[in-house]
Parts: sequence; structure tokens; C-alpha cells
Amino acid sequence: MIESFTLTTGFGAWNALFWVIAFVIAFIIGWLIWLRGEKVYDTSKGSTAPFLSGIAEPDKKEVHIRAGNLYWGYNDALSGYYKFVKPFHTGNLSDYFLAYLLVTAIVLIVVVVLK
Amino acid sequence: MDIILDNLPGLLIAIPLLGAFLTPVLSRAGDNVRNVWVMVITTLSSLCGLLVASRVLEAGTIVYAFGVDTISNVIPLDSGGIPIRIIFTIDPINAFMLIIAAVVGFCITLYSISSMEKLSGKDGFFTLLFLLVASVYGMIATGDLFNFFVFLEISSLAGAALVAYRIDKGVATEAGFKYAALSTLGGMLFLVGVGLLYAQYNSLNMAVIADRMQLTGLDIMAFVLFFTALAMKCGAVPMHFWTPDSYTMAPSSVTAFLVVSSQASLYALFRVCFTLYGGQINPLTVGWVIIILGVLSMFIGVTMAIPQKDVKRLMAYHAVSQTGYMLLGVGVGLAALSSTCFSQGVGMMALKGGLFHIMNHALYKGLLFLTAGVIMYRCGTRNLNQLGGLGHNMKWTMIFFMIGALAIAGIPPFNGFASKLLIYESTFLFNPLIAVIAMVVSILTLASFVKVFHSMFMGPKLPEYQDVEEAPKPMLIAMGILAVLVILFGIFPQQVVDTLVTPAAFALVDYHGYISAVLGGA
Amino acid sequence: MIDNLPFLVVAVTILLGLYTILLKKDLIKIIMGISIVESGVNLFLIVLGYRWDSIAPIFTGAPSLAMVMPTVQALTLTSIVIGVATLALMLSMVMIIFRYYKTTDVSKVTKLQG
Amino acid sequence: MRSLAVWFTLVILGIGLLFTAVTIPFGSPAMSDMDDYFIAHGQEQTGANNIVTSIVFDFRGFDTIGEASVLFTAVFGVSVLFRVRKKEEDYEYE
Repeated sequence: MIESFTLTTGFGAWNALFWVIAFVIAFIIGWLIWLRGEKVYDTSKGSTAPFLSGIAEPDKKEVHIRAGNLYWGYNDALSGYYKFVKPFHTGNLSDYFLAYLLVTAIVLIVVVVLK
Repeated sequence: MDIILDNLPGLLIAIPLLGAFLTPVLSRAGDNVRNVWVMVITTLSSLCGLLVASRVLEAGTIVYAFGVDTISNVIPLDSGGIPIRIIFTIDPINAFMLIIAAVVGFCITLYSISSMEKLSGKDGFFTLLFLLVASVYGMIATGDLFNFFVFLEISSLAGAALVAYRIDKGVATEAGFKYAALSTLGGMLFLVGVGLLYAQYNSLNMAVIADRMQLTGLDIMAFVLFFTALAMKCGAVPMHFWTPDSYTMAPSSVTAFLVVSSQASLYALFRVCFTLYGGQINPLTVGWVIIILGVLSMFIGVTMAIPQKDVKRLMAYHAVSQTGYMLLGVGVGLAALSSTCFSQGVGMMALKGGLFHIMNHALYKGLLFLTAGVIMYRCGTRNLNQLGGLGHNMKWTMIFFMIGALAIAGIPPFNGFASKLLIYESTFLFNPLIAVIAMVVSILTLASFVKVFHSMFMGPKLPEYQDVEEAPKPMLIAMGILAVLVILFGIFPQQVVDTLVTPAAFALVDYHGYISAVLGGA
Repeated sequence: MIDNLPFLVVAVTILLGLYTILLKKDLIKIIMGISIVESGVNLFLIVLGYRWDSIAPIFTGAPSLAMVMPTVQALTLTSIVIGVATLALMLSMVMIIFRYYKTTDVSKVTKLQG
Repeated sequence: MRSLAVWFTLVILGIGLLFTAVTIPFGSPAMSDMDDYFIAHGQEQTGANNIVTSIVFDFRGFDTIGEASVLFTAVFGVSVLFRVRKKEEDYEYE
């Protein structure tokens, strides 16, 4: 039974079953915690509204963090790399052709030299 | 019944072509008739693909010749042992690719029936889609170089027309034009290579050429032309520039199949390296060239993906990056199998990993592109900066996206992990540095999909998407099939590897088997 | 060397096409370059099949001589039709691009980038 | 920088192509078994006096189907591109 879930790589093995079991256990724990929660509560009096130290809730549009603001640090840290890579993606068809033919030329040299 | 079963390889092309030729006629009778017709054709052609694949896996290589009743008539006594007609040669690796094309082809056709309903020009769309399907089947199944070129051109043309289908104020046309122009030049240089081989061996059949290959200077020239044309068609860095453009602008269902069509080119690349020039070309050189292309694709693809703000463009860069994994796996396989420093096990494992990744990639990347299509269909935008809070209304789409994202990032127990594990382990034994790069790329993949997941599905309901609805049923079913396969392949990887991938890997390595299957006897 | 003149013509034609593709700035001219490469390839295929002192592969009343190789001619027929089809599709795409972008300069048709 | 790459490419590919051009023997192909078979048997097997015709429509007829499909694809591609579209179909790409 267990064998049918195992992937043998020739140098090791990996069993998907344990991950599935782990997922199921995590799900059950989460579900149990969810079960212990309050079943009935009054939604009409604002008990579902977020409480931000008495300040009014900001507009929905401002609460959501947009994609452009994510990974700011990553982009900043790697800005040198991106300054190098981005200019290659010019969108110019001639450059596409050049890349293709240049690689053809280089592979030609490599394959002829290292025959 | 027998006559149908015997002629299945011919029907593989005939059914989608029939579908393509009759769709415009039948769409005169109304949308419903056309939808039924499209479903019938796609079911039949997918069934046909699966049947051919299962027969190959059971009974070994199928050799099918057009225009004669018995196979022995193909190689007459006085033709110098050269098949005079066009031959389809379907061995386990072709079967492997056929299964991918059949499954994804069925799902995307089902999906596009409802995703296309708002647009005009649907009969043209389905016609071109069937032509694309037929050409991909043909590229996979054919054993003739010139025939491969013809199917390559059909797939480029149909692909380019489908990429340009939406026009989108000329932007989609720009993407389609870039795709058409590049692949035409690639096809032309491929044809030069075919001519060079014809000049020396007076044959167009892959098996005959592989049998007689002597690796003269002209053969090396032809090899380079084949190699780069096919590597360009599968989108390896630094020839990947057309990939994000055309994957972004095509309708999502087409994008999911364009992935398969580039993988058919990838298959042909492997066929050229392993079979056509099997045992002749220096495997270490070619292997390292493939590895370098693969590593570049992985790294540049994923790092370019992270700052994108268009969700489909982001996924397209991930497609480039995942292609790198396949190239890496097969390149390591090619280099390690020839080298005496490594056991055969390393090479075979890398090869299996690379091939298994092709299948997994087609499934989860198809799934991801289809979810992106749902977002586009319901919200009318793909800009990540404008999306948000969709998880409240689109629960199923969110779950499918999550499955696809976890699979592409290589999180167990989804299928991406199984193939990446094979690639990691073998690559680590081959060269630890490359394995480390591959793992870093995997982490970056996860990071970028966390970004997409957060910005599309998380957060409060935004006012403009207050009443967004769940995707229509056919789209959900199409995504569901792919999602179920993603999970199944992740939980039972060993079964898939044993039944599909291992025969494919052995068929790829065993070029003598391919030659003797066509020419009879060794 | 001089016997190989047809092949040299082929090489020069293909190179001219590649030169046009890489260095011209106009989409139409790039398509012309692709077309030149196509012509070069077609010529290449035809030239491959030539045999000295032979006639076209048609059985007529003429005294029977050696015939040139017919397969490549058949391939060329197919290749010409494919070339025409791609040319038509690409030119119509350029028409649409021009309608929206008002230019056919290749360095300005770059809305998809980065 | 770019023109350097262009000229490098053109020179290398030019050398490759010229090498190819002088290496292939013109007028006396190395092998011609398949074509000799066509010339010898094409007329009796297909009934065509023109061997090229017999190859295009018989021996390699499947390529001709492909060729017709290419033409069909191009026709439908053009007709799809120039179709009459609804106004709201366009997506604003930025």
C-alpha cells in the first residue's frame, strides 16, 4: 500500500502519503479550532467591522495592498541586476532576430570547435 | 473495427483536419450546432490520441505509412533501403507527448466554448484551434523531416493567427506578427538543414538518416540549424523574447495549447540530439550547450517574472523558466550518459526528470493560464495592480489557482515536486552548483506566485468586483480535469514514471531501436 | 569551386536576406528579407537535385537521357506555397499594425516589452 | 554594440554558408537511390508522365495535404484578422 505512493529516484525515495497525512492532520486541527468559535453573534451591531483603535475603517481600496507595492525590497535590492537584464527585452523585432541568429552563430562556433 | 484501429495514426491528423474544414460550414447552422460539433471532434481526436498512445505502450513502436496497405511496400528492394513514402513513427516518447496533447487539447476546447462566447469570429477561432491541434499531433507523430517542417509551419501560422485573434488595438497583432516572423525564419533555416541532409543521404526519413549519419561538416551545419530553430521555438533564453509577448496576448485557452506546441518543438529538439545524431555528435558539448541554455532560461525567466504586473505575462515568463528545467534535465541526461565519470543511473534519472517535467508543466501551466483566463473573462483586466479580493466570490478558481501555483513552485505533494526531485537529485550528483541554482529558482517561483495569489484573491472585496461571479461550468470542468490530474500525478508519481516516463526515456536513448523499428532488423 | 556557383548564389541570397532582416528598420522590409531567405532556400532545394547533362523529370518523346532528381522539386512546390501563405498572413498583420500604430518602424512597434 | 553583434553574426553565418556552398558537390549528388526509384517506377505506379507530379500527389501526397492546410490556415488567419468586431472586444494593454 505505502509503496504505491513512493517515488524511487534511484538514489533515494520520497513518499507522498506522509504529506497528504500531514495536510489532513493540519486541516483537522484547523477545523477543530474553527468549531470552537462563537456560533451565534450579532452582525447588525458592527461586531464584524474591524476595530482600529477607534479610528474609522479606511476605504476598501486603500486596505488592499496592490501588487505594485509588494516585493519593494526585493526589487530595490536587485535593481542593479534588473538594470542589466531589462534593456535586453526591448520588444524590438530586429533584436529578436538578432538574438536568434547570434545564438545560431555562437552554437555553430562551439559545436565546430568542440567536435 | 480493425480497419479503424489499424489506421489510427492517420486518423490522428484526419479528425482535427476534418473538424477544421467543416467548422466554418457548420457554424452557419448556429452556435449550438457548432459547439456540439466542436465537442464531438475534440473528444474523438483526444480519444484517438490516447488510443494510439496506449497501443504503443502495450505493443511497441507503431510504424504507419501513408498510401500503402502493407508496411513492407514502403521500402522496395531497389530503392536502396530508403522508405519512399511518408512514415509516421510513434514510439513511447511520441506516445508520451501525444497523451499530453490529447489531455490539454480536450480541456482547452471545452474551456474555450464558454470563454469565447462573447467574442466575434468564433468559427475562425475553432478552425484555427483544430489546425493547431492537428499540427501538434503531426509534429509529434511524424518520422519524416520535411513533413515535420510542414507541420511546424502550420503550427506557426495557426498559432500566430490565434495570438493575433483578439487584435486588442493592434497589440495582439504585434505579438502575433513577432511570432509569425520569427517562426518563419526558424522554419526556413530548418528547411536548409533538411536540404543539407537530403543532399548527402538522399532521404528525408529520420530513421534512414540516423542510420547513415557520418557527421561530416555539412551534418554539423545542419545540426546547428535544427538545434537553434527548435530551441527558439521552445523559448529558451536568449531566444525567448517572443514567448512572453505571444503568451500574453493570445486568448488564455490558446496560450495553454501554445505551451504544448512549444513542447512539441522541445520534443523534436531532443529527437534531433538523441536519435537523428544519436551517438555521432559529441554528447558532452551538446549536453553542456543544452544545460547552459536551460540554466539561463530558468534564472532569467523567473527573475523577469517577479516584477511583471500583467498576470499572463508573469506566467509566460514562468513558462520560459520551467522550460529551463526540462532542458536542464535532458541536457544533464545527455552529458551524464556519455561520460564515464557517472553511472548510467544519473543520466537516466535526469532524463526521466526532464521528460516527466514536460508532462507536469503542460498540466499545471495549462491550469494556471486557464485561471488567468477566468480572471480576464470575469473582471476584464489582467493588471495585478487593479485586481484584489476575488477569493470571496471565485472560490473554485482560487482553489485551482492555488493547486497550480503550488505545483509550479514544486511544493509536495503536487506533481511539480516529483519531477523537480528527480532533476535536483541527478543534477546535484552531476554538478552541485546547477542544482543550487535550480532550487533558488524554485523558491523565487513560489515567491512570485505568492505575490500573484495575494494581489488577486486576498484582501477585502473591492467595490468594482463586488458582484463578480464564479466561472461558467465548462470552464470549471476543464480546469477541474487538469487540477485532478495535477494532484493524482503528485500522489502517485511512481506509477506515472513507470508506465509513461521510463519507456519514453529508454526510447529516447535507444536510437538503434528507433532505426530498426522503421528499417526492420538491425 | 566555380562549378559550385549555384550554391554560392544560394549562400549570397540567404545572407542578403539575413542582412535585410537584421539591419532594415521597416516591417515591410523585414518581411521582404524573410521572403528573400525563402527564395534562397527554394533555390537551394532545386539546385540540390541537379545532375549534369540531364533533363527535367518528364517522360516525353525526347531521347531518354538522365533526369534530374524529382523529390526536391516536389518539396520546393510545397515550400513555395507555404512561403506564399506566411507572406500573406504577415503582410495582413502589418496592415493591422499600421492601422492602429500609424507606423511600420520596427523600433516603434514595441508596446510589448520588459 | 548592436552593429558589432550584427556583423559578427553575419560573418560567422556567412562563413558557415560559404563553407556549405563549396562543400556540396554540384551536379553529381552523393546518393540518389530514392530519386532513381521514383524515375524508374513512378510512371508505371502512378501513371503520371511528370515524375514531380507523381511525387507531389502520390508518393508524398501527405505533404500536399499539409500544404493545403497551410494555405487554408493562412486564408482563415487573414479572414479572422479582418473580421468585423464588436467595439467592446478590445482590451486596453498598458
